[in-house]
Amino acid sequence: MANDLANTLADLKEKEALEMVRKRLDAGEDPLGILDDARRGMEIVGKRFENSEYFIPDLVYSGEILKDITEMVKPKMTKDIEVKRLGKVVMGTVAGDIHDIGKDIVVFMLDVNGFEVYDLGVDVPAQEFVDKLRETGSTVVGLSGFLTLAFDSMKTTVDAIKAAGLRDKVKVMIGGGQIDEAVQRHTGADAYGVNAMAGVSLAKEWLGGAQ
Amino acid sequence: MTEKSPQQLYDERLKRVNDAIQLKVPDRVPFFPATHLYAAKHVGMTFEEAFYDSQKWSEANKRMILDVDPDLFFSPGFAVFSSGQAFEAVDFKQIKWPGHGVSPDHTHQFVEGEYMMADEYDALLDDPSDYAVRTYMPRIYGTLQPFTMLPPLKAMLFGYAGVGMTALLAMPDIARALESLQKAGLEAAKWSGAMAALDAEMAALGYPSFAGAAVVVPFDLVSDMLRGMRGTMLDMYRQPDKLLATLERVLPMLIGMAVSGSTMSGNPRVFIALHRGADGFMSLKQFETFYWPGMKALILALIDAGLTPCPFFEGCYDQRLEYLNELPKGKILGMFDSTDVFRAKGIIGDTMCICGNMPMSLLQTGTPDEVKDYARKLIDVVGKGGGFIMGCRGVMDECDPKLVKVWADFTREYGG
Amino acid sequence: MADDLVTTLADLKEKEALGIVQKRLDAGEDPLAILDDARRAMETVGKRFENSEYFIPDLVYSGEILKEITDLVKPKMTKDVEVKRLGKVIIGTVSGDIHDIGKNIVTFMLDVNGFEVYDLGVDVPPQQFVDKVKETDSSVVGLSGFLTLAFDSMKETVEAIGAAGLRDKVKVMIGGGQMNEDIRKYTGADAYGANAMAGVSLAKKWIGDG
Amino acid sequence: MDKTEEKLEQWCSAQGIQFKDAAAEEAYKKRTRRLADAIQLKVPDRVPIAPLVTFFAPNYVGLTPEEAMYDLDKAYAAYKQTALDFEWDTAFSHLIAFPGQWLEAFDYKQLKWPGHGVPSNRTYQFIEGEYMKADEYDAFFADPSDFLMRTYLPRISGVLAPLQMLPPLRMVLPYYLGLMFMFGVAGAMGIAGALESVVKAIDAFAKHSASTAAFGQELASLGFPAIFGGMTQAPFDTIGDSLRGTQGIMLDMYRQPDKLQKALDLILPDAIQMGLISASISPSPTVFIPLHKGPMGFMSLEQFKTFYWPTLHKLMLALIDQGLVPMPFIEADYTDRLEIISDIPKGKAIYWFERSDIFKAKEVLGDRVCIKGNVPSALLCTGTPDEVKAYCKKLIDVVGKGGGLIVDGDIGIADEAKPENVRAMTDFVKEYGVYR
Repeated sequence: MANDLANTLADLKEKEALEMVRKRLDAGEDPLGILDDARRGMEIVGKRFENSEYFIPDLVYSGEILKDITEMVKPKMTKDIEVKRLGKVVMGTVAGDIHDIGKDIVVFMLDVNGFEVYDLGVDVPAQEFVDKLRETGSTVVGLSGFLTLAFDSMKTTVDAIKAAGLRDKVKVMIGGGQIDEAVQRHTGADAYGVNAMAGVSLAKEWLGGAQ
Repeated sequence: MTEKSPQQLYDERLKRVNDAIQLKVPDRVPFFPATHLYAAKHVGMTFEEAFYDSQKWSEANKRMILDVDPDLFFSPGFAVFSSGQAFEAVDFKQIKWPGHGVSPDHTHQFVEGEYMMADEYDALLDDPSDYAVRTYMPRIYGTLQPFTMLPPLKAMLFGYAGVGMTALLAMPDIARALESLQKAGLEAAKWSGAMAALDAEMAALGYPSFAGAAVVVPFDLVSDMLRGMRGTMLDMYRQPDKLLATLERVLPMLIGMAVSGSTMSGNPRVFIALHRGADGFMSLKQFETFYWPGMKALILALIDAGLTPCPFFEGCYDQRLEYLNELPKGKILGMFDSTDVFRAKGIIGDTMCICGNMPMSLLQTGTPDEVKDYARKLIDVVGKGGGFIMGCRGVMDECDPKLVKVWADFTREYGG
Repeated sequence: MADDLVTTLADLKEKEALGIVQKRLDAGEDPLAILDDARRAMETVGKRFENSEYFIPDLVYSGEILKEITDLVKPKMTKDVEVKRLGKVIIGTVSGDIHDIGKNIVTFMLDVNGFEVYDLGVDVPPQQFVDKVKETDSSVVGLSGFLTLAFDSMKETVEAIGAAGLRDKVKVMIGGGQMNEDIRKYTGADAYGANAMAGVSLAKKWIGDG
Repeated sequence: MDKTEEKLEQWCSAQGIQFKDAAAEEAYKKRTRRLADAIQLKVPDRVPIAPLVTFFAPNYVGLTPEEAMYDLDKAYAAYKQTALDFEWDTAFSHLIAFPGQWLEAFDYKQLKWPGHGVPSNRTYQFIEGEYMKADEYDAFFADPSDFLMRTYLPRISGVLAPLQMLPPLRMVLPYYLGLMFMFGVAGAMGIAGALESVVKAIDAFAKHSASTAAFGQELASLGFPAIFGGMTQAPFDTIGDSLRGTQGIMLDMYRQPDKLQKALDLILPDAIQMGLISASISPSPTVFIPLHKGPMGFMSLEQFKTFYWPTLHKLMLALIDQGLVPMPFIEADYTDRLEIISDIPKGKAIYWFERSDIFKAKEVLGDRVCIKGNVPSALLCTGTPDEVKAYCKKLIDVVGKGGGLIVDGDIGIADEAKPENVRAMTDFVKEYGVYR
């Protein structure tokens, strides 16, 4: 039964998955157990994405199903779910750029891989990254950008982190659109990732959790 | 040696491009930089000025084109498709433009959104224009919000009762909305006129313009303009039939739009920006079901109409190149972003002319040698036997003028 | 074969009827014979209308088919077809009224019943009726009207015919919309017809063949 | 209480009306109650008389239809005087006297009106035409509103001819170029000066609407409710009148019945919405539905059952569903199709008969719907007061038996009706129509 939900969700069978959740809730099962299964389902989704069995639409769809499940389960919950996290990552699309597709995928993949992700959204000023790093004590920051204007915004952001005296405590990764090694050099970031999985690997490498 | 006339130069450049498109070996590798807003940077004006001052924007482009000396130039009216004044007049919500939502020095950006809701397919399919006027336009133009109060446009058929509809048009809100539309129309007409004049001036100076019309493939229309990326992706699972019916319905609209645009401009090249069909954006099976059929049908229809489709393959198409071989040979100018063009040459090199793929990172942050090295490799590998046009991966908004010059000069010299 | 066309047209089988006509023309048949069959078919249509088997849409449709047949046949004709007519009737919708549906039906029915019909159209001034009576020497006039304003227009038309000294030479019938016996009295017409068949009966009675 | 009852009670409660005095309020409430009772097949205090008035009112006060269409204030006064003189159970406004300035500004092609094709002392008339050609169904289906905007409007209005130059409105959907295209043409439209005429037309219509709305308010304050609320049409008439024309739609029943059927189904939701929208801005819950092309003679019973009735039936049921009272004006003769149209919920509609056998109608559907009608125009225009009274007596005796009758002329009060006949009809109904 428990396995069922994880697999059904991972197979993106929306109706069946919701039906299972409904039944288990009706049977008085612990909501946390259900959410845990759902989380495992999402991990499978992430794996399949890594293996190029799944693509962005599958991530989006699984996210929608998860949302539906959470909405069903929430009213029955007495306490918040606590998941042990591998570490904290701050993510955002840099100033001037409002594209969020790539950033959202990295957030998704970091999340299902066990990281605590602080998503600052799009068009994020350099100072906001700095503030969030201070506030959360995160040691990894991911800068996303789709347009070529992001090259300079990323550089500005890295400079701001440096000016705040955080540069040696924080690893910076960049990615998206036209980002490549040349841009990495230009911005002064520590690494660039060609895709979401690369971002996850970098985070694991820097925060531990790498196999 | 006598100087060539502008007409001779024009013909020469066009022949160079056409030879490449027809997969022949041109006299040298044609050069098509997707300059977009680069002219502003080239002459030192803001992007905001480019959106608000047609004269300055035209002059900047003229100077930039004469300096860069391309075989095809990217029309300034293509980059700035209408003026900030026009957008402001209707409070256009779908883009943020320089000085209006984004910095005066940053390019305009599309505001991703669900402009059509999941349960609105039937309304769109049953009466597209009514849907456009009463539902869609009020969402994308702030000033047209009052249109939501209009009765169905079909009401005009209901004799005495339908006639009453005209009274609604007199409501101050509706009247103001119509006024804003008219004002935007006048502004847009002014802008288009100025841009067309620049294109004509450049033609007289010997420079052919890249494309005469722009269009999108059916899936991108729905994904970009209507349902949003997220919405469309969910629709592929939850209501694939309605999505497919809509894709089918919009295809003739898109064909008509491209054909009439080309007829008006007299330029056969049709720009098709491909957005949501790249590797990663959907599975191959989804590509085959939802994306490719409409894309292929559109391209074939344009070729049938005697036009030259110029798809820009945004992102990476490494996994989908084989599909492109279903298209007729020597009729298409394919512009590539991060697709491995060196590999692509071996797969689709006999089908379509490849244009690309100088990295923007190099033109913006690289060294002259890096730029030359990459350009050399492109010419050597992809340019082998013709069928290649030197271009870049995206638009050149932030490129370094010095590096652009290196790139242009090198292409002319080495590509001979 | 000949019967075929009559039946097919009368049954409103458009495609079949046109097919038959084409075949007969291809076979070199006399166009006049074809038109004669078509005319007989239209008579059947008229009969069916009289018997309430057919309704206005059927008349309209048969008229359309006949038009198509005529178009097919005409180029092959060397002389005009001449049909013996029972007599002449002038028809029109009276001044101020532009409704033509009722008038067209009466015209149709008079025509298929063998009358020579002069259709003056709609919104016809009294003088035009008078002029046409003089010109054609018709002895029957049909005044059609749908709106209540037609009551007065009909009255004026009958008076104009009287003033022209023709009142004793022509019979006037009225019909359409709100017309009834009261209105006939009011207008001074000779008779009122409740429907197109009544109009035909009146014409036959007055002109003969009744 | 069902929805219809609720709406009628709301109407009877006269909420929001500022009455001139207590007597006016009492009169108003009596009148609405009388009408509501008749609609619900209860026995009212007396038979209501609630006629529609077209150009009888101007004629009655010595105004030509042309003057009524061009001078709002005079028209207002004429209809008001008529309402006050006859004191019917409703007051009908100058709504139906379309503003001539509006028609002129639009260069409107579907009507001839006084001074424009018909004499100044005559009513306007609809010009039959094929405003949509037989082979244009597919274009209509593909994008109905686009077809109407760019093909239909230019045909019915000279001023709107430049709409032909517009790109399809749906073209705003595809990407930036659609937008550019729109913008450019919107600009061109303005330059063409069409907009100026349109503004003029809209202004004329808005003034007219404001004037008729004020009329409704004033007459209500004086104790006269409006029985005419919303308005819509049977889908077959919409397609037949506005688009295909009588001849065209008749041929379609044979040549392309499927397309005709599809068009009828397509337009049905709009017909419903038109009824709902127009009723929502009127205090009266009735929805007037003038029926044109469905009577005996115009089509066979079979054709009526196939093409005309199904969508009309659905339309009326949808309106009833919202508590509204459909009031079809059943033009010409429906005597052989009374059984078919009797399929309607009890006490929720008004059937206004013109030339059907109204006495037989009472037999066939008198226990289901309220019947309105039908003093013959011929009598009103050319008869004597005694003849009129005799007809009204029979009407009240037979059709009014047990309630469920509202007296009106067969087509409303005929434009050319003699005032003394209208007076006789009015007085007689008020006196003889009292239920004892």
